[in-house]
Amino acid sequence: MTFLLLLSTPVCGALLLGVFGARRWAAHLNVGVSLITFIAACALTTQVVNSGPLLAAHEQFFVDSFNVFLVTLTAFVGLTTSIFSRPYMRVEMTHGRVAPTRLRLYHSMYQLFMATMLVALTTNNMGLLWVSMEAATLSTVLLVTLYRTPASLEAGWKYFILCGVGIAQALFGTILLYFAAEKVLGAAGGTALLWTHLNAVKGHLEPTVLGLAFVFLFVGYGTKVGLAPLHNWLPDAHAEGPTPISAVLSGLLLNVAIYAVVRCKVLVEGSLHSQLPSQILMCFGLLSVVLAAFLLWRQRDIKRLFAYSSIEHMGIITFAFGMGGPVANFAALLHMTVHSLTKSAIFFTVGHAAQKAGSQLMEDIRGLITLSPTIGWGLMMGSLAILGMPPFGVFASEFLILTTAMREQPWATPVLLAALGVAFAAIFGRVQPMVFGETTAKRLPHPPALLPVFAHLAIVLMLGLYVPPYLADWYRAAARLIGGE
Amino acid sequence: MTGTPLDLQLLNLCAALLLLLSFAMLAQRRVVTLVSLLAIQGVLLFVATLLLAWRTGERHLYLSAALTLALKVLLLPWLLHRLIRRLQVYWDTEPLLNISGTMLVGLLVVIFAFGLAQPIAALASTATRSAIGIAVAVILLSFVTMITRRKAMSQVVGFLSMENGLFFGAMSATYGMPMIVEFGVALDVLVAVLVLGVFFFQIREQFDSLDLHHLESLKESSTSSKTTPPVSAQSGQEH
Amino acid sequence: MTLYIDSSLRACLTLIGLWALIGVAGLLRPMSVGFVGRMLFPLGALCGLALAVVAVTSLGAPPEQAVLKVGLPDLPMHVRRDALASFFLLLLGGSSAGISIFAAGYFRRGEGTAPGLLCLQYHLFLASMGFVLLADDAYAFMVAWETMAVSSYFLVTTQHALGEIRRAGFLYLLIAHVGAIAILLSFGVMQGGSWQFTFDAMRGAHLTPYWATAAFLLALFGFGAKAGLVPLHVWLPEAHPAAPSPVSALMSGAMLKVAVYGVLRATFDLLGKPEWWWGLVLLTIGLFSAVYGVAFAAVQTDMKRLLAWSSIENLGIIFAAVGLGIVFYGVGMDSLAALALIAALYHSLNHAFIKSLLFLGTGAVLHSTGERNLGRLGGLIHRMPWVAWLTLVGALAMAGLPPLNGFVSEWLLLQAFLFAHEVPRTFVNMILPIGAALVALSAALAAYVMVKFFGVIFLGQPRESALARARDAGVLERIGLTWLVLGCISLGLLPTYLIGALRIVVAQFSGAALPRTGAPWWLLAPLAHRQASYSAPIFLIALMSSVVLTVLLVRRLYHYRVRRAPAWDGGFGRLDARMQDTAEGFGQPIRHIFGALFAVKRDLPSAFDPSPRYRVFVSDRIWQWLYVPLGTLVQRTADTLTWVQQGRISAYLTYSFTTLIVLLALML
Amino acid sequence: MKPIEILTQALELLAALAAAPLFLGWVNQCRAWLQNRRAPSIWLPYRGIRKLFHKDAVIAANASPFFRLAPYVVFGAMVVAAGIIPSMGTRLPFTVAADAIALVGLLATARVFLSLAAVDIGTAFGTLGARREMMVGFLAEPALLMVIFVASIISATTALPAIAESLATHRLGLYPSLAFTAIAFTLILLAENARLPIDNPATHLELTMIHEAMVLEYSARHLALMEWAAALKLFNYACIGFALFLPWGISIGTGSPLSLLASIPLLGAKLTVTGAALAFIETISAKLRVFRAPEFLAIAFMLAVLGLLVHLLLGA
Repeated sequence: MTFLLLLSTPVCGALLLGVFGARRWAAHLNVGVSLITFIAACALTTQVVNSGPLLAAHEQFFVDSFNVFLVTLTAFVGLTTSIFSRPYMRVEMTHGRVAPTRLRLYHSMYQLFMATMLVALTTNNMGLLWVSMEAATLSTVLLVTLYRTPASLEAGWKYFILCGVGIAQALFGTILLYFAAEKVLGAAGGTALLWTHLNAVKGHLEPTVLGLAFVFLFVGYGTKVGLAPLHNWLPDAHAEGPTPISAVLSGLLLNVAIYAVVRCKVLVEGSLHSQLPSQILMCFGLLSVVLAAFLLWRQRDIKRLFAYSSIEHMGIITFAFGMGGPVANFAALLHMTVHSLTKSAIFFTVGHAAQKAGSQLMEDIRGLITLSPTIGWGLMMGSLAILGMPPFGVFASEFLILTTAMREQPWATPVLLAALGVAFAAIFGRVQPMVFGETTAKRLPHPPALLPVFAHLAIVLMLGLYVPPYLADWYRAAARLIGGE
Repeated sequence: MTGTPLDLQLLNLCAALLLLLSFAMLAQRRVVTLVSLLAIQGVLLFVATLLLAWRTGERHLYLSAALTLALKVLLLPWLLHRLIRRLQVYWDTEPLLNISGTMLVGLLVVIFAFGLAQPIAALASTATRSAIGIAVAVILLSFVTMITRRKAMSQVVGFLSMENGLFFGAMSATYGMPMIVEFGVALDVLVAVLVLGVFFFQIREQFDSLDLHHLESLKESSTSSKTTPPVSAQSGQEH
Repeated sequence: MTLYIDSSLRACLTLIGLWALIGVAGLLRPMSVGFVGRMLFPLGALCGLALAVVAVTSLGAPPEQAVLKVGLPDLPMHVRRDALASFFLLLLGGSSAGISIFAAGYFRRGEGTAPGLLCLQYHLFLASMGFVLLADDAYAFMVAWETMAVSSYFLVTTQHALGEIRRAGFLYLLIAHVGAIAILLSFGVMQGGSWQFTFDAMRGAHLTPYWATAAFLLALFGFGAKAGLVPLHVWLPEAHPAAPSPVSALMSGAMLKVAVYGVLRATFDLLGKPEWWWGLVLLTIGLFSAVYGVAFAAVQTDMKRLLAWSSIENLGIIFAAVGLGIVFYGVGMDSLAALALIAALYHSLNHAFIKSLLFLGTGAVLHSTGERNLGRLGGLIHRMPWVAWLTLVGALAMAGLPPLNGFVSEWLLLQAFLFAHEVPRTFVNMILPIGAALVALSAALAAYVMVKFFGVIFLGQPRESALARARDAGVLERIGLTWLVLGCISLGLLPTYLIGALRIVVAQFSGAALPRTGAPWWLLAPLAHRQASYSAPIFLIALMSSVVLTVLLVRRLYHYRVRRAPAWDGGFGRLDARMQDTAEGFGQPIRHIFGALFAVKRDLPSAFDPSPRYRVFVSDRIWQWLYVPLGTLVQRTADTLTWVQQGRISAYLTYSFTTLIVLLALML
Repeated sequence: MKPIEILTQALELLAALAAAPLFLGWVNQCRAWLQNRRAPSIWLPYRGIRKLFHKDAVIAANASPFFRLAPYVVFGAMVVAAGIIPSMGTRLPFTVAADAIALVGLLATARVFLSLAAVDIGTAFGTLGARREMMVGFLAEPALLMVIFVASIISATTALPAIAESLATHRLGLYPSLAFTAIAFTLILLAENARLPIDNPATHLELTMIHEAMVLEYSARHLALMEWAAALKLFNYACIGFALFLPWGISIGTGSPLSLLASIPLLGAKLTVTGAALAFIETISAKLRVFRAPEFLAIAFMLAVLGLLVHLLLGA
């Protein structure tokens, strides 16, 4: 029952906001809906934790230990982003950058996006997974082009075409998967596309077909993850869209895409009995880390800077999943959580900072600490966290990944060391003058709602120092699931 | 081809025509004819699905044939034609690669696609297993069309022909996907076209032309911008 | 009544926790200097003192271990207090006690960040340093290590309004972070496939020589970056002057020693049997850093930068001593290895007290005159007698003059070098004695630097009229300075007690024992079969008695009349402050002799210049040779790679198309 | 603490105090003869010191208390140094407390206090002299240490009396390592005591003088103490040379008190010969430019290192 509540709330939220989106209290409604979704997610989690994996709607939806923590994470970040977007969008309206009517589109698309995320996470049917990813792309395209500026149009167009083409490849991959599954599971009853069944028989599936299927699926969902050669849409989409959307894109969409890639990897690795999928993941992960680290060096727009940092972290996560093994998978899952929390917190502070300075160029943002200490310290702590400074959780996962890499793939560690060093120099070199130094800008009329920022950073700090036991069991169960017995 | 039953011959004919059509789209420069080619592709797809439904007696194939007819033959081409008339975009400028160049690339792509589909076809139990190669070829050809086109409209047509290729692939490999997925995919394609329509109006309004070279401002300027991170100056002291 | 806490480890943990608590308490009333200055910092000093006492009492005690509830799920944080950790806790507690008392009187409103925030960062810095010493698994070590780096970064950038302070802070954190990653990787290697990151597992894991060397070199890179060994030293002369004086005292005194602790823990404890040639690498780097550091110290014109460079010299000597210890340990000469390691530890403790004293002295000068440039100071001994005479003790100790503590560790090291020719490796036994000469050279140069430092600041005539208004340091500051001076003097006069304790420390962590000689408490004679001995108390008594005797005899036999008159002006009348030697002048011989080391740019006025000004810029060659090319390399790769993101959608589509085709081809 | 030891220690201290100005006078006399001018009387330094002690001390207006303390510390240091060096007997109780390295440290203390006092007044000459003194100091110290190293490696100890004893009881023979080190030591002696090649003791030419520049501001009893300390330093250096390179004649630990008495005339003879040699070296060498001093001392250092290598290779 909670499962139905979880999926239906955002959908009817989207409908409701489609009608009343322009009202003054629409933002409160948005927060309310996200709150209900979050509560439903928590209830679902406790249910799954107590009574094990749950199959619903005659096996079309399947919630196990792997995707249940992602569901809670998605719901939580959705809630905090909606809290952040309330003051942010009001200031955007006062600045005249977005008309009230567009707010209706914004709110409804936001909730629709949340719905597609939750469906993608919980669905058991690979076809349905594809449909929800496509729907997510469509909803975010409208959100990215909210401001109707030439740049946002261009970003939207590129985002749509690149992801559209990518997703199309994923569809063909799903078809091949269906084709291979049908031979083993038989065409009757439509169980050929259900992940649980596929997982059960993955040993007997035809290796060559699954290999090709994996390539199409990897290129498809890899584009959504933003891995190196397929990443071009990500910086534009993040920089041009409104900041809550960049936070949600970075925090949630990338996680779900990686989730999809890992689901496929589990199937293919079972049948292929070769290390090829892991090696592909590792190479693309490493390529993304290196490319993003060097591209960080040349940035002038703050949101593009953090977009590239997202590509870098997604590269690290893919590399970790590629390495496989219980420790690496555990570290990758932990990294996904702390990355989405930290990156969304950073985008919240960046949003306010950009609003205050009136531009997203880093030269114009100066002396945030003197202007408003909460934003200044939020940005400083956030960037230190994302750069992997220890007290924060990002360091914990990077610690495990780097030490595992040192033993498993020693050739990769000098590359990682250099990339992390260059990324640190680039990001911190830019953030420091923004936070410190004198400023001439005036104070912000509306007090920034920075509760979400410090909530996220507190959780990341807690994860860095003490991972609660039940969360640890979650990760371990999920890591076993991915890594295979 | 002799000895195989009539409907199979027709199916293979449809597949061959589909391949020819995507080649034609690759070389076509007039946007209007491009859309009409897309419509013909829709018709061929409808005929092939109908034939297959008739041959295998699968009920949901009739449903998907009807869906293809409604969507890909009637609604989308009409919508695109209306958009072309409203936005007066009739000609596509010289593509990146001249026509003969694109044809050569297309040929290579087709050969690669057939080589790729060989192992799959060998395993397929469906009658139309040889058509899988053609489906892959159509997908990759439409991919190339999207790369070489400079007009937003022709890129959309390339995208839609890729969808057609996918449908044909699904149909020939596994007699179509389960119904719930078919509906989802069809819904997505419809919404995609609506969104693209909205896009065209906005791009037209901003750039008063649908040419894609306007959409190239967002890039990394490799000119040395002054805000390199402050790892600089030396620790000399001035007295 | 000795308050015997059941386990000294729990006592240390509570004290470190108390430090963190005091830091957080600073946030309660961040803007009030009274509350922070009068209440929290003295409390911090008390904690430091208590930590020193607990450390001293627990030096001999067997190691204790504990597991904290915090940390990763399958790797909770382990802590362990053994003799080595106790010694460095003693160092940290002792020096931080004096520094915190000084800081209590030092911080005033209106300078950079709010006092409350400063208190938080300061005490977090202390707590993280303490925790690094206690950490017993890779994760706890790394968390404490980088919290130390981050909190000290914020302390360095208190006055972040100034551009070069921000730059110094950035460079500092960048090198610290890269160093930390290197240490992380060396831990990754040390765990030897056992997937256990606790130090016990690492002690058990036996690595192949190849992996052991990789781990050692990575650890050396990481800890060398934090200790400021030469190729990685560029951040030190930038960061220390930028920080407020108590912080630079703490950084120079304690933080650099934590890096020494790291190297000792890694080579002797975790890697078990170090190879002998590792010591050679460490020795060469150490000696080169020593000479390089002191040569640059001699040409500096900013007093805090001068002290920062001299820290590089002293760390170079400490690492040379550790290197010598490893060489002896590698070839099996255990008692000599113990002697060299005792010299290294002794010098760390000395340097902690001396350098903190000097930095606090400059802090007092900076606060009363507002001047950091040596060219605008002078004659302060008349206005600030307390600070002057206390800093004089520090300067003499840094110059390594006999009765004080600087000389003792130098004496021990030279004794160890004396046997270097018995190392059974052909060329090495020839070269090692030359190392002794380099140590002597850097000690002598340190004397040169200290004469320049003390002479230009406190002696001579005041070079600026404003110096007349300089006031002496406050009471709290004087207490801090006197505590450190007492430390220097007692370390100088009573070395035998500490060396007895160090014997246990070295024996425990490296297994090399220095045999006990039956020398009385006042005589330092570490090597039984040698007649080399040195007794500071008798030495001081002899010197004092001869001086007093001369004074009495002269007063008795002749007279004690004295008359004041203007100084001899060479006959041409006008004698003003500008005629005495400037800081650059004092460094001129060094610039001349060590010309090859410096990149000197002179700014000579032309003949017709109405206001001729002679300016000389001495900069670090290593910055041009290593860091600038590195920066441009990254710049150029970034430029080439930006071509990837060129904006045209067809290009992006081609990327995904080619990836698809390549992967498919791969799969066939 | 046997009476013989106390006797030796007291005797050496008094001999050093008394003989130092005499030795200086003797060197000046030899120099005068070699430059065929009428030699000043050999007791001139004594008369100078006594005269200065009677004068009123004139101190600069801005001199700090450090300025008045320095002469006593420098003189005290030289006296203590005399106590460490075995000029006549090796049974010196005080040497247990300080070995050769402590002696080098003591000389460094004297040098640092002298330089600081010079900087204190803040005149151009004082700081110039201090800077040059410290330069010569930091170049000479490693070479001096190397010399002591060679000696202590040969005799396996760093306590000076023990070194003297072991070298004295060595089989007679040619020791190339000791020869090289002896030459190195003479060069260091010349540099440290401001003798001619590095600094002309007799000159008052501001731009060339090193030692004289530092004591320019001193007068009366302070100047007397400084002069006496300089003489003592020269005497101590000479005695170090005898202990390391001409140890024969110093009464060894096993010797009877008679041998102590016998060693006094021997010391006198050695001093006269060295004084003449010193005067001879000074007359034949011209003053080097200040920045030639590093090469001069680098040669000394090379010779000491050569001595060490030769000892390690040949074992002699």
